[in-house]
Amino acid sequence: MLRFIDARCMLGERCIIREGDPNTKEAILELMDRCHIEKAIVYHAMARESELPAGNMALIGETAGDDRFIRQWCALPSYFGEYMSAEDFFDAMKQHHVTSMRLLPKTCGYSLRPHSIGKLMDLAAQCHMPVFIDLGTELTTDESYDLCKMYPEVDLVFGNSGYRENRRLGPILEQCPNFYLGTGNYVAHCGIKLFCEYYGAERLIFDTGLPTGSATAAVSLIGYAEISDEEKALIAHGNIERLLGEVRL
Amino acid sequence: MRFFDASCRLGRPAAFGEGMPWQTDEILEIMARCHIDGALAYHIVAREGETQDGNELLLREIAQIPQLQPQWCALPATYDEFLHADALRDAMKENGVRTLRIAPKSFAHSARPYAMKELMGFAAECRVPVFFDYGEAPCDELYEICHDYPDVSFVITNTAYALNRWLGPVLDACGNLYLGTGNYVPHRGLETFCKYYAADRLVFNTNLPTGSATAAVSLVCFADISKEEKELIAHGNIERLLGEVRL
Amino acid sequence: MRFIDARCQLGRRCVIRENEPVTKAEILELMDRCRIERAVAYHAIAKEGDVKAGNMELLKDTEGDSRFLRQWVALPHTFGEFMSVEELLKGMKENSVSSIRMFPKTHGYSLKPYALGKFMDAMAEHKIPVFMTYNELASEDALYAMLTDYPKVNFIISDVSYREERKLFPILEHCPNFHIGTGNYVVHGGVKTMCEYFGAERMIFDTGLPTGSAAAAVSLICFAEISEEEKTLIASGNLERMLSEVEL
Amino acid sequence: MDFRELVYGQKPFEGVFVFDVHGHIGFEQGSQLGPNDGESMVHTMDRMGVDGICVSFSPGIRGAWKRGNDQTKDTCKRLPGRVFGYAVPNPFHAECDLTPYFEEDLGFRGVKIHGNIQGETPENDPRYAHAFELANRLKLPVLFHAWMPYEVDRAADVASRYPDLNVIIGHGGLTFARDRAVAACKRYDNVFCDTAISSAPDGSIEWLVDKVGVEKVLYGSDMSFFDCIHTLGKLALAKLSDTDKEKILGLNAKKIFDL
Repeated sequence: MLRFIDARCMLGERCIIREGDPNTKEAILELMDRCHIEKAIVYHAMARESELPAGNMALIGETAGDDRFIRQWCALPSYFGEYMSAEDFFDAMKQHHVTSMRLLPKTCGYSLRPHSIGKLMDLAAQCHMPVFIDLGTELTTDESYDLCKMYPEVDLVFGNSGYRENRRLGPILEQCPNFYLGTGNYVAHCGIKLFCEYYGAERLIFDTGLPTGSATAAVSLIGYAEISDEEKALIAHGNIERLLGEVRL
Repeated sequence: MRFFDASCRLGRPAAFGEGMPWQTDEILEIMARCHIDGALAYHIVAREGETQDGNELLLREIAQIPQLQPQWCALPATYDEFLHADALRDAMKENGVRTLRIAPKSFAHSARPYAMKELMGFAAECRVPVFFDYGEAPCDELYEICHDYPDVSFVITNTAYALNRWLGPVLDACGNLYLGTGNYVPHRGLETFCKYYAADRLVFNTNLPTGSATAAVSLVCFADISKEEKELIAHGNIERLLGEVRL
Repeated sequence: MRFIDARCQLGRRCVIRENEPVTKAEILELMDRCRIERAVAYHAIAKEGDVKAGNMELLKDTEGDSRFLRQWVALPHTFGEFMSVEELLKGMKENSVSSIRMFPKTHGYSLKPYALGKFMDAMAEHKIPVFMTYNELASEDALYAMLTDYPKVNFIISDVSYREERKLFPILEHCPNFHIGTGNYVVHGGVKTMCEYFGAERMIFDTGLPTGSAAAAVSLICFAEISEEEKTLIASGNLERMLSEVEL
Repeated sequence: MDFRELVYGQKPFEGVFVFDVHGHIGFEQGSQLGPNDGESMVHTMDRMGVDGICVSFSPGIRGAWKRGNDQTKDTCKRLPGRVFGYAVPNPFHAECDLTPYFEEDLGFRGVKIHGNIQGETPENDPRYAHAFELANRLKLPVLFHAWMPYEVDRAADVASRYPDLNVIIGHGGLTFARDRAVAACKRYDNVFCDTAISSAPDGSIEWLVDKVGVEKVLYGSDMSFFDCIHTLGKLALAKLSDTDKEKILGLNAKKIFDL
């Protein structure tokens, strides 16, 4: 039986919700059970949408003693003394067993260039910590090439790719070994099979994008893909376990 | 405390709200009301299209007004439509012009070296401070322009409030960036700036007539910083920059 | 004076407005009326639909027709979608296709060397000119980056509009491989100024048929305040020289 | 009182009642502004002689509505008599109910509507009706974020349907929507404007007073996003009579806020 680890899930109360969506932790856990998703890397809705500092701390409270959730913090380069320095941020992540971080350049309005987030990314490279960022909402696919080239030592996991980016993704995958793609809504016809054929299953990371993405669709995308069981296992949990296993905080 | 306005605008705007003080005498009245002794002024005609004609019109309009010093708008000499470096130097020297204002987005030209090398080379060589509104080179473009021309002192104006996360890294990386305080209004904005980056990179300006001079002077007067820092911001820094100009 | 049009689209396009020419016959009638001898042609389906199918349709539509010089639309070969560079060159040779047109924005790919390095090296090696419209590029800085990333490739950029002079001037100054399609180059005195500052060699006559106006394009050159030699170079000389240099 | 002397003497606005009708506390997600907790806001208010302010907790508007209002409640409790609260409704959570915040004096004095950052919900959307009925019943002021002309019109529409509440058009009096704000102020008695804006030319407050009458203009500064200094300075140095300045600075607010 294929077991999954979800690399992109959001917990916590949100402003904009729709009736019927899995808006609570319980609803998300029920969906995870239903889809055999063993664990999920989670970040907090407040950290992404309204109040980054409080959101990161709320995540600790809401996942205390719950081994189904792997904690992820949203990062913010600190200038004018706004938030923790990069060093303090990594110390706090170590203290709270946070094993990955997420970048929000568009939502929080900061530059991805080394003069802005250089310290954060150097520390991520030192700790072998994977860094997560969404295509489309936070940066374009073209910009993801620049990001990979600016920080070659950092494993970068790009979620929310959608199905129209293959002509841009191809060359980036060829040139950037540290580019990993979330499979959540990578729903181009035979997309997973073609990807494995051309660029190998090691670069695909299963994710759902809960609560706004569909977990059932995401697991089916992998379950029914015309690829070998070993490849399915790598995508479903193997690759993310390797990435997280390398983290040395 | 004496104020010197590092950047305000003269001339009739195409569109303006009733009550906006665009007439030169209205601007002078506000300056007097706000204890602003002098100002660097550029002309709207130069800023909105006819650059060289607007610059000359400015000279005629402020000839009899000692408080106002000319600030010229400038752009690359595409098809010789603007002065080349040498001619610009002579004209500025002759007319007492010591600062330039660029507007890459509004004037529809690139800010990268392949397009602005000659103009910025002149500004670097003669230590002429170059002004531009933040909207003309926002976010990463601000870093690029400061990084591409390290020897030119850039003063950004009309910044409003939403730029600190972009501004901080560039202030760290590039020593040639100065901030016009006109409507830089984050809560305790000047105090935080002075704490992390020092007052000698703040230059008082009003952005008249679109910006409010009364607000601008209040921001400095009531700032929770030392008197020396206020003096530097109010006129010290711009006087130093202008003193370094070698035409 | 002999005119050769460097930008003509054949084939049934998606959006057709009343009175616009559509069929090849209608386009030929306009070319005769404006004394345009021949035209470099690409197919509408290659732009709007399936690129490979469109390129094949072009071969059928121009079978045995000396009025049209064949031009293929190219794509990067990602996920095995298009043709490898070798297959493309072989196909061009067999079907006497002498130039390439690209739509980076419409077809959604990057122009940077990491994506098109190999492809552009082949264009440079075989001296194949690459045609593009200005709106397919993100900005003037993107155009400058492309021209400097591939200095040995001749680029013909058309439909540059009349507001871009200050952006194009420094690029023309720094990039000898940058040529402008004159079809919609309606800046007042634009052709004359360009000849004065950069020489007539930098301009290639084109019309943008069937949506562009052939009559306007021809008049722009005929009435330009430049010498007859310069007019001839623009009308056909430059293009003929460029196409004669292609080595397939 | 020589207001001009205040500015150049760098003296706080003592001897005049100053009440800020447009305040924010809490983290600003989209850009870094300044210190945004209640205490640092009151520190600046002490320096400037501002007696009181009515605030909403911004992350609660674009995030968890209950946490937001609770944060405002806690701040009002910690700083009684200086910081008052706007309760903020949420159009997506059916269980949202603001009445508990008004059952006893927890410092709440009004309701804040900020539709454009709550999924572009129209300001007069029926899902906000429960908040308008509450405000109408308790005769509360309702502050609208109204930057665009259509937002000002929607605020006016609420004023027309709920005559007992007072609508404050936030920002609208000084932006390019100012003509709509003037029309609304003239048409309805229960519509007012505030002076909260980061950048408006000198002469704009004088223009607004001239068009709608000084009784309709309330001092607001968007503090602690922005510093209140520049709006206070703009008012102090404006070409208005001292009595007009005193009305705008706080006397007008006293009439519609239960202070």
